[in-house]
Parts: sequence; C-alpha cells; structure tokens
Amino acid sequence: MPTDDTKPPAGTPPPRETPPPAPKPPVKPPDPLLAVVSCPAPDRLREVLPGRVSEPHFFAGEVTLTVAPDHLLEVCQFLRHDPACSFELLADLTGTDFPDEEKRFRVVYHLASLRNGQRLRLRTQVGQEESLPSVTPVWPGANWFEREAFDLLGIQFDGHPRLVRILMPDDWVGHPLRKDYPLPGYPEHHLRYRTADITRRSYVDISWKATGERAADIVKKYKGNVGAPESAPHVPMPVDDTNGQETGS
Amino acid sequence: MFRTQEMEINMGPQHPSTHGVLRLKLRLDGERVVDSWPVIGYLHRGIEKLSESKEFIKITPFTDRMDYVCAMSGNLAYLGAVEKLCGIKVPEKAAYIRVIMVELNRIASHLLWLGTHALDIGAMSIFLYGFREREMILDLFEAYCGARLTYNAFRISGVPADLPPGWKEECTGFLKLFRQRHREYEQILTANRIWLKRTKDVGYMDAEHCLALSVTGPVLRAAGVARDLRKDEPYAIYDQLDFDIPVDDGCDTYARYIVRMAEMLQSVHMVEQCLEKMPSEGPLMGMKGRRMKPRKDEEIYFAIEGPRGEQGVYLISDGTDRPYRCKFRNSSFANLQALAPMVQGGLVADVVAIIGTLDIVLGDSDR
Amino acid sequence: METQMFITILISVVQISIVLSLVALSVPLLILMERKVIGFMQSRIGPKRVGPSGMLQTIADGLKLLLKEDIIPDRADKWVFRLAPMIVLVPAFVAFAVVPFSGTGLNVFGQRITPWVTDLNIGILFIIAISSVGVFGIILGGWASNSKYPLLGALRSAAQMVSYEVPLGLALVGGLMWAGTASMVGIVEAQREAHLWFFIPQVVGTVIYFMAGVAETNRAPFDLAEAETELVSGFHTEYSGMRFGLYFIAEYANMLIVAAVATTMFFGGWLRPFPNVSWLAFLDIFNFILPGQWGPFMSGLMWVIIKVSCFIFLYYWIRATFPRYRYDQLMSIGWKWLLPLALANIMGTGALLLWLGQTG
Amino acid sequence: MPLIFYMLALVAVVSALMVVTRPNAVHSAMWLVLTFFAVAGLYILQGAEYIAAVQVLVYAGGIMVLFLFVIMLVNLEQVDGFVRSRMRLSGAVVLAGLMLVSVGAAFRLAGVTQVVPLPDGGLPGSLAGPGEPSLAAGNLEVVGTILLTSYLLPFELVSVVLLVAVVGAIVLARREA
Repeated sequence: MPTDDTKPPAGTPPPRETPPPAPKPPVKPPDPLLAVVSCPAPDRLREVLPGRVSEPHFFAGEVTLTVAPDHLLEVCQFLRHDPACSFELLADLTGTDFPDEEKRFRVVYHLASLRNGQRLRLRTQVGQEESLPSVTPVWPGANWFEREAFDLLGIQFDGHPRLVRILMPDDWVGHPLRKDYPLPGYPEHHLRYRTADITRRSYVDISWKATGERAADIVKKYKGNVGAPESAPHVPMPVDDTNGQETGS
Repeated sequence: MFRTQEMEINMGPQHPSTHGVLRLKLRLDGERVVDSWPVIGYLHRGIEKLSESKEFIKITPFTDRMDYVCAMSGNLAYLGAVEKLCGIKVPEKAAYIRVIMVELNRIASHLLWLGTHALDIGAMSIFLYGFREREMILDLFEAYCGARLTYNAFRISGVPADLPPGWKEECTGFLKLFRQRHREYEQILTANRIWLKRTKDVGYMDAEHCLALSVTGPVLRAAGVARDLRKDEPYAIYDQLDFDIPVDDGCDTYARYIVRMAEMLQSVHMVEQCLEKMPSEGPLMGMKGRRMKPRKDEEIYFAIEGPRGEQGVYLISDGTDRPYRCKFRNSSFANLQALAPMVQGGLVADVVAIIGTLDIVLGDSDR
Repeated sequence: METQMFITILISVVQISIVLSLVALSVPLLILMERKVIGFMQSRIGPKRVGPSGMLQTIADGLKLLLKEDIIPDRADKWVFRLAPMIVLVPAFVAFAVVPFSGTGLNVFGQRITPWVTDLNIGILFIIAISSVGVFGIILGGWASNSKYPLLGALRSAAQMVSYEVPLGLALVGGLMWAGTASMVGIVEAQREAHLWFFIPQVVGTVIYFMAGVAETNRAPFDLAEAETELVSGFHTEYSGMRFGLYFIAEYANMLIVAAVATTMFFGGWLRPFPNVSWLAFLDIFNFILPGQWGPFMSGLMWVIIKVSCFIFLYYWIRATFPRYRYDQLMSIGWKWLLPLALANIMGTGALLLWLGQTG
Repeated sequence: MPLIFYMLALVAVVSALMVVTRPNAVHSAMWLVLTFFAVAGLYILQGAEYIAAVQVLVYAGGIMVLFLFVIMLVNLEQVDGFVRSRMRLSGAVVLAGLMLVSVGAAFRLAGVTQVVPLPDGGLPGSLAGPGEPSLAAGNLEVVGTILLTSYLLPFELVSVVLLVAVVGAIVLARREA
C-alpha cells in the first residue's frame, strides 16, 4: 500500500513542462539567507498577468510576491489553475497589524503546490476601513482562516460566506491581535446569562453594575480600535444557502 | 398530514466524544444530520498575542501547550522556524535526537487517536491497550526530559542534553515490543466486521475536496495523495532516513485508520534507523548564548509534518529578539473545516466517528 | 381448608421474597463481576479499594446512588419521569416468577416448596410478554426528561426493542416445537426425556436468541439507546441518584432473565451435561455431599448458576471486544438477517420433526 | 372471583376513559397500556392465558411502542389542532354511540345475554367441535389446532391481508425516500 509516487489530485489538468527559471541577478548577496531560489510562478505571472504583482522577494528559500487588493482574486485564480503554478493548497492565511503604516494590515497567503513541490507567499496590504476580496471562491478552505483574521484583527473580507468570530466569544469587544489592543485586555465587561432567560435567548448586560460602563459604551470608547461591526450575539444556525460554500464543493 | 420535526442539538462543548471542547451545533432529522456548524475557541488562550511580547526562546513552552498530544512536533516546528529565520544550523546529533523524539511522539499521538477513536465507536478495550503502550513512550520521554506531556525538550539550535545512559536499549526494547502490540491492534480491529461497517464509506472526502479545504496529513494521504513534508520538503535529517509514505485511496474513515496504523510502523522503522545511525559524539547545540538577532523586517514560514498534518509557524521579525508576529498554522484548525461537509447527511453515530477520524486536538485549533 | 390456603399463600410469599432478594442481591455481584472480567480483558485490575480486593465496591456505589440528590429537570413531565424507572424495574423482576432455579423441590415442615414461584403453562410467553413491557420505561424515561439526547435515546430504543422482540420470540419457537410445551419446567423435562439439550438441534435458534437478547437488554454492541460516546447517556442522561440506580438494576436483571431463559430453553436448565449418561453422574457433586433432598436441589441450583454465569460472561466478553453498531445497521441486521433466519429455522425445525416423527 | 372481575373491569373502563380525555398524547398512550393490562387480566379470568399473553405482547409491547414512537416523532401541536376540532369530536362521539348500540344488538341477536367463565375441561360448543382438543390440554395447543383446522381459511386470509399491509407500507416508504 505505501507508495512513493506523488499522485496528482483528481480533477487537475495533466502536468506541463515548467518554463526555465528566470536568469539570476548578477550580484550575489552575501547572506546565504537571501539566495535566490527558482520558482516559476513570478515568471508566469509576469508573462500572463503583467504588472499585477511586485518583483519577487527572496528570503530563506522562500518567495514573496506583493499584490494589490484589487488584483488579488485574479492572481489567486491564476496561481491556482495555471498548470505551471498549480497551487492547490492554501496552507495558511493570516494578517499582521502595522499600525504605523498607511494601510495597517498586511495579509499573507501561504500557497503550496503539491504537484510542483513549490511554495509561494502572496502578500497584500489593506487599510482599516477597507476590505479584501475573499479567496474562498478559489480555496474554500480560506473560510476559517479569513474568519480568524477577521476575529483577531478585524480585517473585512468581501464575499466571504459568513464572516463571524471564530476564536473569540461572539460578544467580544475589539480585535486582540491588533498592536494597540492592550495585553491584559480591556476593562472587563460581563455579559451574564440569566438561566430563566436562556430559552428566550436574551441576556443581561451587568457591566453597568460592575464598572459603571455598559458594554456599548466600552465599544464606543474604543471605537478607534473596533473597526469591524460586531457580529450578532446569538448566531443562528447557518441557513442552507451558505452551506454549499461551507462544504467547499 | 403530520411532518417530522427537525431537532437542533448541541454536541459539546461538554460531550464524551468531542475530544475536548469542540461544540457542534447539529440539526437533525431523526438521526440524520441535516446541517452542522462547528464552534471552536473555548480553549483560546491568546498564545499568538502573548508571543509577541516574549523573546524567541520563551515562546517554546507555549508550543507545548497548543497541541499537547504531540508537543515534540510543536517544539520542532517552532524551533525550526526560528532557526530558519536566524539562519542557525543544528548539529547532526541534535537533529537525530529531535527526530527520535518527534517520531516517538507521533506514535504516542496516533495511539491516543486509535484509543479514543475506537472508544467513540464503542470498542473499549483497544483504548486501554493503546494507553498501555503510550505510557511506555511517556516513560521514555520522562527519562529524557523529565516531563510526560509538555516536554519543552528542545532548544534553539539543538537539544540541551544527550540521551541518558541505557535509554537507547530501553527504546529498542520498546520498539520491538511495539511491533508485536501493533499486530494485536490489527487483530482486534482491521478485519472486524463491525469496525468495517462503522468506518467504511463514513466521512468520505476525496483528494480534491481535501486540498480545497486545506486538509493535510493522514486525512489527505488517505485520499490517495502522497503528501508528506518529511519527503517533500525534508527538514532535520529525514532525507537520510529510509521510509515510505503510507497512502490509501479509500477516502473514508477506514482508509484513515489504515494509513495511521501504517504510519506508526513507519515511525518505528525511522526511530530504529536513527538509533543506529546517530553519531555517538558531537555537539548538541549549534550556537552559544541566547541572544538572537534576526534580520529586520523579514518573514518566514516553516512547516513540518506533524501527526495531524502540516504544522506551520509564520514569523515576522523586527530585528529584535522578539517576534513581531508569530502565527501558528495548526493542522487541527484547518482539518476541522472538513468536519461539516463530512458529517452532512450522515447519522449521529457517524458524527463521532468522523470527529475521531479527523484526530483533532482542540488546544491545537484554538491556540 | 382455610389453613391450607393460608399456608399456600405464605409459601408463595416466601418463595417470591427469596427469588426477589436473590435477584436483587445478584445484581451487585454481576456488576462487580463485570468490572473484574472486563478489567482482566483490558489488562488492568478493576476495582480493588473497597473491601477485600474490591468486593464491596458495588455496595459502596449503590450507597452513593442512594444518598445522592434526586434531580428532576424543571420542565420534565414529573409523574412520568418518576414512574419510568419503576416501569422498567417491575417487569424485570416479575419475569423471574416462572424461572426454575433447580429441578427438585424441598419438603419443609411437610410442605412442598418448589424452586420456582409458579409453573405457568405459558411460561415462556409470560416472560416475553412481561419483558416487552419494560421498554416503556426506557421510552417514557427518555421522553419525560424533556431533553434532546434522552429523546434520541428513547427513539432509538423504541425502534430497537420492537425490531428485536420479533426474532427473539421466533427464535424460541424452534425450541418450543421440540419441547412441545411452553412451560419452563416442562421444557427442561422434555430435554431430559429427549436426552439432549435443545441447543444441539437449535444452534441457529440459540444464536439468534442470544443476539436478540443482547439487543433487548441494551448491551454492547447494541447499546445504542444509551451509547455513551454518541448520546452522552441516552435515555437516562437526566436521571440521577437512585432513579438511575433502578435503571441500572433493571438492566442487569434483564440480562439475568435472558440468560435464564437461554439456559432453560436451550441448555437443559438444571440438568447436568448428558443427563442420560450414567457414568457422568459424579458431576452432580452435591448429591454426594449433602444429605437427602438437599443434594439434588443444590446440584440443580449449581448447574443453573453455572450456565447462567457462562451467558453473563459472554455478555461481558462481547462488550469488551466489539465496537458498537450503528442505528441503521442494527435495524438491517434485525429485519434482514435475524428475522428471515428465525423464520427459516422454524420451517427447518418443523420439517425435521416431521421427518423424525415418520422415521422414529 | 367476581370481585377480581369487577376490579379489572373498573380499571379497564376508567383507563379507557382516561385515554380519550387526556390532552397529552403520551399520557393517553400510557392509559391505553393500562387498559390492555386490565383486559389481559379479564382474559386470564376466562381461562385464556395464551390470549392474555399475546394481548400484552402484541398490543402493549409492540403496537403501543410504535404509537409512542410516532407520537414522539410527530409535531404534537399539529395533532392537538386535529383532535380539538369540535366537529371531529362530536363525530367521534356519535360513532362511538353507534358502535356501542351495534355491539349490544349483535349480542342480543346472537342470544348471548350474560358473560360466563369457560367451564373447565372444554370450550363452549360454539367454538370447539366434538373431536377437538379440550382446554385442559393446554391453551397453546388448543389455539394452534383450532386455527389450523376449523379456522384455516380466515387465518390464511388474515395473513394475506397482513402481507398486503406490509407490502403497502414498504411501497409508501419507498416513494417518500
């Protein structure tokens, strides 16, 4: 049963010959970490979709391309389906907060190609009030990663099937992975569930009593940090039409 | 005239077979699952946020506490990432010790999966058999690093200590015994008719869907894709070892069972080779001191093949000895996405079988 | 006349209390045995703290259950919730009325005391009918809890019980045809006269009976109604304290009944193996140890206990070995395999008996 | 003996009344089970143990379990509306009255004026023919013999009807799926 050959997943077109690697830049960097590695994706992109992505950046054997949010979906579609690239797997998607920059969130997509044995990092910048196109149409698995980025950083993704919090509680205030989110958290606000009311699905805001502040006031106070609209406290079961996207078929 | 009513039930967060605190909202028509919505985050401890304020070396203990079932892999993934970021070389002997530990931990992790998965399906004895052997592995770990669950056994650029005297012999003895015991497990389950009935064609997911949903590890290999980072992107000393990637194209729970069972034997094989090939002398740490100066504003992603799939770490440096951003790409998190489509249309009994077959650790997915 | 009737009633009362207390006392023993046996099979020790080598463990557990708070969920149907455990328990105990525990009775104070409470001419039917009522306790308990997992458990057990009662009854028909009577005592006597245990011509029937019996008692691998890893605890999720204890006792009493019926029907009840082979008479050891009427009585009792224990052991063995069936698979086994097989068994037995009747 | 009869009869009648008056369907079902038990007791008084056992086994143990199964599966509020309809209620009362009258008339026409326990040693002449086994031989045998001799045709007809019902049920279930 154990085999060595890497079977291409069903449904992908047969492999084609990869184009020759790009000519290496003449100056060899002194740091071995900055060595240039061969990767067909930047060349293919330059060929087919010129001007969409930046020049590749090499570090520690990894290739990074920067793309503007407007071209993101187009580039992703291409990278996923082009036989020379064929990045079938979205290994990871995450964001980072750079509060000092103009567009504060940097979002990275770690792509992997099983067929070509390649990895690629796609990078994009997005501001607090802007939103990114969701890549769930290309990789349905981006669903949870995008929810996580939304939850922890407050990045909006357009076209996501259901962008709600995933790791934090539904009624959490703020997005903890932002750099201006204090490490001990905000002053506590409790939303206590009263047993008798649970069946009627309502809850009491007791933060008023505890700290003299209502949860809503806290939200207002930290408005600068609370970019994304809060999700509903009680999330109903998903309706059937989102389900198709959930399954990723 | 009368219609049957759909019923919404909460499976978890406190439920015997959600393996921790997974909560699964199910909508049932009788016993059949119409719809499901996994809810996670009950174990979210903010490890990524915490990491941003710690030095590189102080983050290692957190990695133990994410996937506490295979803490060695977590350590290795994180340390590998730091070493990649800083360009640190690991001495050969240390790399061998790391691989021995990680592979033993993979066996332990798979044993835990086997026990709980079988227990969920109702076979209770194999649970205790599996734990008997897992205890032996934990004893070996205890002899090496003093801990049984959260090891923190490796350091940046190497390992802190050599294998204690007599450890090799004990490990060899265990591996020999384990091969026998592995046959016992197979006797109990592999051809068991009820086991076949409960696992065949349950939780079907083919390679295309697995990849689309970022599912990796044994689940992907059981869908016929020989994806194994130990072969595809060899790290540590895996390129010097001789091993196979077990693959099955059943795409179902049974295929995953077969793949994981075969992986345990492969791990045994690897540890045996390591014990044999490991240099008896040599340095254990590749660098002196503990201050690290990575290049400013660089980012790396490093992934290893954990027992549950691709276990990656994404680091952004700002030139100091703390990461600017430390993101853990944990396989349980990604694999859990496959749960909802897998349980769709199945029965309640299949749900627990599928949760078991995905082999999730909630500490891993929630971080 | 009056005195005679009074004595008869008194004897019945004594018999009934002896049988009831025997059954009730054997339940802790069975639980202890289960934990020890399964512990042995799983290479662990099992209970060992309370009493010498854990002998008093179940007593302690029972005490704990008795002292625990009895919680009734707020929105439960309170009366049904209280009633349900009793509905399970009562039939489980009543069924023992017709089980013969030994072959010969005792003469005490000039009164004959039989080792069975009563010998109905429809003994087997009585047991089946009475145990079929026990399922109400499970269904109603699950329904009255007004909770979702118990309701699922109740639904499962309703379907399961109805499906497996049919093959259970039909599997016994083959044995009845050999015996020619439905009286429990009569069945054993018929086996003595036929010089063979009925499991020999009725292997299929025995197997079907035992499978259906395991399903009827909600034991692994058919323990779907309380499948712990799926439905938390199924129908008794909301039960606590002694009400839960009643379910527990009833489950073991039901196992005893299934084993006792199998013993009587297929394994010759109180008869020793090969009752007609005279040189095997030494097997009835109590005949030589105890004087007079006590000898045969104790020997019969011994054989019944041994045979029932073997069945109970089989229960534990199966539980320690097999995974659990799924609901739909359970149904398909019951209706697609056991039922046709049981019917075929009846046909085959009829044909065999006819042929034997013509030749012999 | 008559005391036991009246007690059982009282239980049967009262629980039967409870069946139709309880608003909760599950409670009704439980009262119905009690009715079955009381009726089974009446059968035993008549010396028909076999019928009693079958009554409990089939009706209480089988059919009522299925009733409960359906009650639990089905949306009870819909059932509530169905039962509460005034017109249906009055219709049911009228039907029940008609039934009572017709049963009484049937008894009178047949000349049965009083219910008596079976005499020991044989069935009443209306049931058992001259050459047929008597009750003393055992309930099972009697019923079996009668069913397969005197009443063979009705017996077989009933089994055919049941078969048709089974096939019909399967067809209905299949169509839905």
